[in-house]
Amino acid sequence: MNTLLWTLPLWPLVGFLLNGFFGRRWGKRTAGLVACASVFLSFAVSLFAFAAVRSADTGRLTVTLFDWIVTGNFHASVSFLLDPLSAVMILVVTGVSFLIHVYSLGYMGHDPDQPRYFSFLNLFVFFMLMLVLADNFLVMYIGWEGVGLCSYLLIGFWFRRLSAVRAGMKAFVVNRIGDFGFSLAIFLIFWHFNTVNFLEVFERAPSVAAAYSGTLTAIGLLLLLGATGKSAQIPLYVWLPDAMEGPTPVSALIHAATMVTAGVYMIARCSTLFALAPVTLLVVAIIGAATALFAASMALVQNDIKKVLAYSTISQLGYMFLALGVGAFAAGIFHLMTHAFFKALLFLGAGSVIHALSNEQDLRKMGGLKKSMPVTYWTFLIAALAIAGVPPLAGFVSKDEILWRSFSSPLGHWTFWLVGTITAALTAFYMFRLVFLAFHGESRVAHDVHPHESPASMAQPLIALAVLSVIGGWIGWPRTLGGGAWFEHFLRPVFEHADQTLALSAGEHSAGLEYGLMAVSIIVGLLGILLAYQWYIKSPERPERWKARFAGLYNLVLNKYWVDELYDTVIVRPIVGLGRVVYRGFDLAVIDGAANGIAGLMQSLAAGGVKTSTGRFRFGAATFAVGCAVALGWVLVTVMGAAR
Amino acid sequence: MLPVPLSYYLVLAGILFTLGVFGVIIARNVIVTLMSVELMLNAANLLLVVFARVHGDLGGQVMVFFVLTVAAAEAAVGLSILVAIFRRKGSIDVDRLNILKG
Amino acid sequence: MGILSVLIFFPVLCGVALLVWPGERHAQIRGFATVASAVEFIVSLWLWFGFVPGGGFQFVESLDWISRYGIGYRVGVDGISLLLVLLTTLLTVIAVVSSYSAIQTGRKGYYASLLFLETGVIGAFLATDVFLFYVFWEVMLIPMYFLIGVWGGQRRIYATVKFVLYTMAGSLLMLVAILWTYQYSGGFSGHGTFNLLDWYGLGIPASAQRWLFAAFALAFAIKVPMFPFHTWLPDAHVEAPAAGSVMLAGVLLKLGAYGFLRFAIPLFPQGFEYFADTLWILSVIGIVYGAIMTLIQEDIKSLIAYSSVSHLGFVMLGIMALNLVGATGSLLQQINHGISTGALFLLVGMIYERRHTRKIADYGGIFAVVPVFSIAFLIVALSSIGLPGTNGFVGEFLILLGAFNARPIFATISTVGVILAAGYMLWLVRRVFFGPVVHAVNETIRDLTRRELATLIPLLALIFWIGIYPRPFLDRIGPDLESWLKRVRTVEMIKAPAWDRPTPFVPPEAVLSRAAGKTPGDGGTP
Amino acid sequence: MDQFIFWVAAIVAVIAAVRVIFLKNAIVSVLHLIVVLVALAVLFLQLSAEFVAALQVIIYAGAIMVLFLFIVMMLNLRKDEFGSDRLPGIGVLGTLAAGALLGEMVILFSGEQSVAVPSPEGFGGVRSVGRALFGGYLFPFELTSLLLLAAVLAAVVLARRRSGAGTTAQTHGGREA
Amino acid sequence: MNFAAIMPEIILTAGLLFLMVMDVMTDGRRNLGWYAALFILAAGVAVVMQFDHIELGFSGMVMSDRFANLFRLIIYLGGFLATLTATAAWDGEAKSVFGAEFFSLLLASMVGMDLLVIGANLIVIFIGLEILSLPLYAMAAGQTQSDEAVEAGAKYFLTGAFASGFLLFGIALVYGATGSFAFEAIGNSYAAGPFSEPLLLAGGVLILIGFFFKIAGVPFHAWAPDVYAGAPTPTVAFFAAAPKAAAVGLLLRLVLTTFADLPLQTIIWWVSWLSMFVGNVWALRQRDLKRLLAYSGIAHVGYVLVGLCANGPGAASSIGFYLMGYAAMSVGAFAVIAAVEKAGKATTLDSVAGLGRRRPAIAAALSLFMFALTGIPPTAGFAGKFALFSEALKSGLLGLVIWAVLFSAVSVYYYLRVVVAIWMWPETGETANASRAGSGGYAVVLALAAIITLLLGIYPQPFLALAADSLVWLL
Repeated sequence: MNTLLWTLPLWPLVGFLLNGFFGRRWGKRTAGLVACASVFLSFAVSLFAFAAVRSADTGRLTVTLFDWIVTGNFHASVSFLLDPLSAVMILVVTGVSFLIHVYSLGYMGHDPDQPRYFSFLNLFVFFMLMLVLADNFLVMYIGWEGVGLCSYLLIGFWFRRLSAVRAGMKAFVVNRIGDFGFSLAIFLIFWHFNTVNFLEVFERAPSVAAAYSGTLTAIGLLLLLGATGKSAQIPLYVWLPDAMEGPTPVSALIHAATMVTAGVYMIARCSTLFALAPVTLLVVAIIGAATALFAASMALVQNDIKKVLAYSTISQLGYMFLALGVGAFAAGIFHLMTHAFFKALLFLGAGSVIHALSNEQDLRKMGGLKKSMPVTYWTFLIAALAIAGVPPLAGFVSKDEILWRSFSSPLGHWTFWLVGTITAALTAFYMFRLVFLAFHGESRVAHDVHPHESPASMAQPLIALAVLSVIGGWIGWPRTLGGGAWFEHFLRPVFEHADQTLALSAGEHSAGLEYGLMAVSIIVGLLGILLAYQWYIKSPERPERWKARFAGLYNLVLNKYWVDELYDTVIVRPIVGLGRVVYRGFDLAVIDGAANGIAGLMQSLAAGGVKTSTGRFRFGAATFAVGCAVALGWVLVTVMGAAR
Repeated sequence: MLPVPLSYYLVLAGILFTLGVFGVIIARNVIVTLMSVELMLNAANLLLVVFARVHGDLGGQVMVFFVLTVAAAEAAVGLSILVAIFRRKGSIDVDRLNILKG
Repeated sequence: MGILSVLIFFPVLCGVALLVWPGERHAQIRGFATVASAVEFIVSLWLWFGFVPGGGFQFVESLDWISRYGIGYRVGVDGISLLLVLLTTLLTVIAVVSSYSAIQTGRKGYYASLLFLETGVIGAFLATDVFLFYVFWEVMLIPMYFLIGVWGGQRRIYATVKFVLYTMAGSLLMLVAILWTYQYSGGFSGHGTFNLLDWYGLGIPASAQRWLFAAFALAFAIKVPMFPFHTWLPDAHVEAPAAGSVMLAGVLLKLGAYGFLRFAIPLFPQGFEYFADTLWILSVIGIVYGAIMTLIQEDIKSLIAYSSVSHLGFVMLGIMALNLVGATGSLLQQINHGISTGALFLLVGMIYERRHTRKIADYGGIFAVVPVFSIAFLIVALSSIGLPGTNGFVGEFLILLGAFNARPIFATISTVGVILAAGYMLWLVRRVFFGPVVHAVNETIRDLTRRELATLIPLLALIFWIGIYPRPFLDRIGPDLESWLKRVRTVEMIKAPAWDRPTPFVPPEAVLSRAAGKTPGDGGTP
Repeated sequence: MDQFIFWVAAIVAVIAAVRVIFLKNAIVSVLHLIVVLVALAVLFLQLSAEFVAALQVIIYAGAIMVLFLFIVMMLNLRKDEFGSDRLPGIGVLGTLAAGALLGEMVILFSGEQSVAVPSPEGFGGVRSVGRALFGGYLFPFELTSLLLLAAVLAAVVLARRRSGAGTTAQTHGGREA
Repeated sequence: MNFAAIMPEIILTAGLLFLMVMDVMTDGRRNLGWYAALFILAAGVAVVMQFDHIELGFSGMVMSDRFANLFRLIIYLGGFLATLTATAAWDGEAKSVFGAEFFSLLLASMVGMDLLVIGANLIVIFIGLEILSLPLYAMAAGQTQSDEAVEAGAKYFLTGAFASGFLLFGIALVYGATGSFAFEAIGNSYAAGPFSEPLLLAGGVLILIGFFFKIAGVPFHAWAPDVYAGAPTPTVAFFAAAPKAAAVGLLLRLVLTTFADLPLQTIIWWVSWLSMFVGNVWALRQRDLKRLLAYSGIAHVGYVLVGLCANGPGAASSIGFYLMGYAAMSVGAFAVIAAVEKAGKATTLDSVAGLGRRRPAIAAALSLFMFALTGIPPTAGFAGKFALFSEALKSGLLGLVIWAVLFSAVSVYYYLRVVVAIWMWPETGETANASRAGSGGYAVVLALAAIITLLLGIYPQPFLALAADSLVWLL
């Protein structure tokens, strides 16, 4: 298997190259097929890989392709590490990617630039696999920036639309801020560990932590900065809502299922480091909880179907961060997986709706689509139930695990649980607001648009994802409910170090408490759904009244707390303004001015000097005489000085 | 023995020389300029003769002879130029030599 | 006559031959120039294969030249100069080929200038005699001066005079320092030498090293250019013809950094120590300042010029880190910058040929019109902002890693430059290529011709080669930089302030055992 | 007596020299210069330089100054030709420079106290000077012939009226054929 | 009576007489410049043949040693190139400015120059200076139809006479202090103490000033720009190099031997400092090429004086080397200007605008000379500056050298402005047209000057060695 491992990212790369060079010649259809085939090959290989990991003695496989950067004591090779964590990730990535590729065949069917689209999508899968397979920080960084690039390219796929290009750029630049942290973390790591290889770093981490206090905290916080960028957490979440300018399958793949979870993956991967610096975990948890609640609140009032999902994604990523922060790394990854299923499904469903409504994304212009789009409706409903935490769907299992651990973990706190639960309620509410507004009630669709069910290539991935959204959680079914918590068990080798360091023990709390909390979370989820039903089905005038009553608050939330504007005024404008001022006022005026000033000084010196060359003989003679007088004066001084 | 102390001669030569210098600077008439130069040469001549006497060396007096020659040659060339100036400008005002400057 | 002499003098001979070439047909002239530069490039490849990593100066030639002054014709190539020479020969071929259609007047002089420039640059890179270096260093000004001044844009005369004046002002002071050092090497009795290798062991007193280093550093800092000596660069680039910009950004600027590596720092390590803080600060300012200036440029070339200021700031940072990682990165980044920025100027030249404007506002949305051009530009832009997988990343990463080990705070501030780089480059790309086609004229731009593509492909290939498999490059430059470090680190040079004090790597185990062995609690904090 | 002669000659020379400079009439200036030359010749005589004194009177005062007079008269200059001073400040500058020079020289020279060696018999006479001139100083003496030749050549070039002087005001030799 | 010591001068004098005779015989219808050039060449050969001999002659009045021979050769180089320039400028007319008289004067002047460098006695120097100067005055004013030329000649003469007054006064003072005119006797007379005699120092300074005038050192330079601008261009080409070389040679001999113990460095230092400043800065505003080169010449005198200030054998040899190159490049530059002027009647920057397209060869030559004057390698200008400044640093003149390079940097502007005009300005009506009449002579001058400029820049070793070997004899 070791030998095959490197082919895992190879196939999408091949697909990218083929489509990149020959896509235009082949035409749309072949391009799509090549892309799907390459990802499918990867998926197949990852299945084998998964099996291989399970049977491997050490629980991990490594393969080194070639030395990449070698100079002095710095050594980084392009090499892969396959352990349970990355095995899960490659399965999720290739699996969901494959489905979304297939979906794209239909969704992008009419776009003339399809080859470009598929080549980028392939490239994304390649980089994502590099990211999750990396066995050192540097290769991970390749993937990390690579997926950012693909995100940029795909958000701006419809490059004629300025808003799309702007959004792509925003995504890239904001991510770069995160990457700034990530790269500094790598510098710090190399500085203190003298290696960037994961396993070596983790092995040395305890001694480094003992020798250099504070270092791991710094590393952890810098890595976290990177993670907040990629995973759209406070304070760097702002790019994700804008990223919805890209094609919907892209949103599903990159901005919901895979890329945005890279931050979660990275923190989980570095769990050993974080565990040795518990402060950082607390920060992770706080950021996660805050983001979850904050984003959920913004999702409440969005009218764009994709924006709702975008904020929902941010919120759910907050959950994952919360899980990581309380030391429940496996739970975080578990939620990552289930979220990938149902959120991808939600996006694809939304895409299906948008497709059907000829690119209409405004919820206020939908309604009553249930009849015309049954497959979409039902799959969407399943996903919504899953995200709302209704048992026994996948979302319930993973989310409940997080809530429980945030309460029960030694690193947890009841406030975390409370925030998580409130968010769960909000989630249920806004998801069903979405469902009700889009699929139920009167149709508000424009008259010239005739909604229709999507083609099979789009519907089948929906169904597949729906199935996964239902059963995907069962592999981690909690012990309390008679499950085997098999998922956690599978990942244990990866998080063993961290668990031991944190001295986590599960048995402190009674099972009764766990049941109780579980019940509470189910109940609030149902209450949320009920409230949404009340507001959007039973008495649709009520939201308007509330809007009127809390107009200030509503506007605040509707405008996303003015955070974009805040960043714009506090960071972007000052920098550009500073540039403008400095360019004119300093670069041109002072620096260039100094250079030109010296030249000008010389010129005016010359102008003045030339005037003294009057050309009059008598003046020249006088100058001559003055020179002589000065020289003789000097003679006098010298002679007298010598005489003395 | 010198009739008067050496320094008297030297100061006299200095005065004549300086007068020559001053004359060159303030004279407007080119002829006066030339004569001022002659004054300077004569101041030097005085020095040469005095020093020849002081050192008992004829070299100084011989030098005066050469200075005379040079003065004659210079006068010839200088007066030719003077004539040329006069022909071009109709004047021998040294301040009229003012085309070239800068 | 060794290979290095061939490399140095072949172009100038070809240039002279071209000037006296009887024919006037364009095809002949450009064909001659192309063949000459291509032959030169092929010959230079011999260096790549014949070079023994870590072998010090190789292909050495040493002849008496002006023995009265201890001046010899001494040339040699080592890991520091190898890649720069190859870059020069490659970029010259590209510059020649890219000028076929851009240059319409005085072609003989133009191509001859390019060839003369090649001689000057290669000579400066290969000289191991300081006098010889200085000669080439100055000689290369003349062809560049003509390239900008005769074949440049609107304000070409202002730009070229500024370029020459700036450079001369700096290098003349360096001349004084060179002469002083020469006299020092002979004990002020006139029997000194200009042999660089002898100069390395002079042991000049620290007080003299200070001003000597300052004089050298000024010359090189202007060439680099470091903040605040950079204002000639935007003017020169904006006005220069495309190939001139390629050569200017691609190789001429490298001479500044090369000068620091080869001359200023190893000759005067204590002088460097004295000025290290200043240089660090100027480099960091240059990185951030250049990037911010870039954000508001309205002319594409001027934008790239300011981005060069930022990039060369990184190069300087890597040198000053005085560790192998940083120095390697810096040297590699010099190559990278030559490739990327060279390619960017090439691309700008191509589009300029079509539209005769470099104003960003005159473009917009041309991705749809010229996809190949746009993709090439995008790739180069991404390399320029240091995307992993491209050459820019390897260099920048090593530089920052090295710098971080030397001066963490400065390195951290510099890393901000990486963020800003993404900002200005992508913003440029957005404004030029994306969005709707604003100006109807742009609808009909031709895409790249085969010839233009041919000039770009080697650069694109190198971008990925160095980005993905940089080892052949790193292996060739590494060993010589190691001996370079030994030379410059004769004194412990890191005297950072307390708030930015680096810790040389000590294995944590050692720290722990030390702490355990002695008073507990004494170790631990770095 | 010797002192008296020195003082008279010196004062006459200085006064005459001042008038050479300041008189407006060129002819009178030339005459005053002759007075200076003669006064100096008196001093030369006092300093046992008979031959030189004679040359001073015959050649300098006699020949060269006559040449000056001749030119002045030939050009027939009027007195009113020179207007008010057109170079402001030159007087001040000249006074300062000359004053400084004079002061410096006086300070430098006033300390000189060398006593002359007694002059040998015939020192400065025609015979001794002539011997010197055709002895050790033969080479410079011969050079004066070249000097005079050069001066003659120069004067010829300068004084020559060219034919075809119609095309003028060009600073080079290329007149159109 | 050692005629071997003055053989080259005899040849030159013979040449001058020959030309006068020829002038009468040919009625001024033949271009006699070639003959003058031949005689200079012959004199040069004479110098080369006895290069290593030391010939003392005429009661120690002259000393023809290697030093003198080196400077003779430099003078002949300048004179030869200037002669060819004047020959090329001959317009084929009877009674041309550049007729027999011109060349006779030129040869006479060169004899005077020779006397400055072979003279071992202040009397010879004084007479030599006059033999040198009188012809120059006439040559400057030679074209008496031109207001400018007459004015130039008048100013040159008046200043020259004024300066010779100072020189003579200085000679008299030195004589008074030492009792002799002979260099050796003067040098020996104060060997006991540094400067027991204030008169000697004052006299030495005044002699120096007399020659500073001749080489146009600031503040004794006022004549130079006007004379350069007003005099006929081939004449200026002659002025630019040869007399300067002679005067510098004499100054070297005086400062290094006769006045070796006098503290004259301070004076030289300041004149050098001022010359570099004034020459380079004033030149920035010049639009007339001849005036520009006049200021450039002042600046170069400043550089030479840096070497003089350094006061050592190495410095002296570097000065000799520098002057070789300077002779070639400055005469070359004036030759180009003469050629341009012949075709276009003007010598402003506008008259060379776009010259590169009309006459690329001449334009390239002028560019080369400009680069050489700037001091850009691989030209003689660079090698010369290198040698000069290097020696100056050996003597610890760091401040002066830095000042020198700073103003060299300033000079880049005005030299390059000429190059800018040649290649980068559009052609104007004033630009010299493509007439190639009489360009053969110029081609020879320019080729020679360019070859020397490049040769001295690229392979200076033998010339440096020659200069050094020659200067060793001085000490």
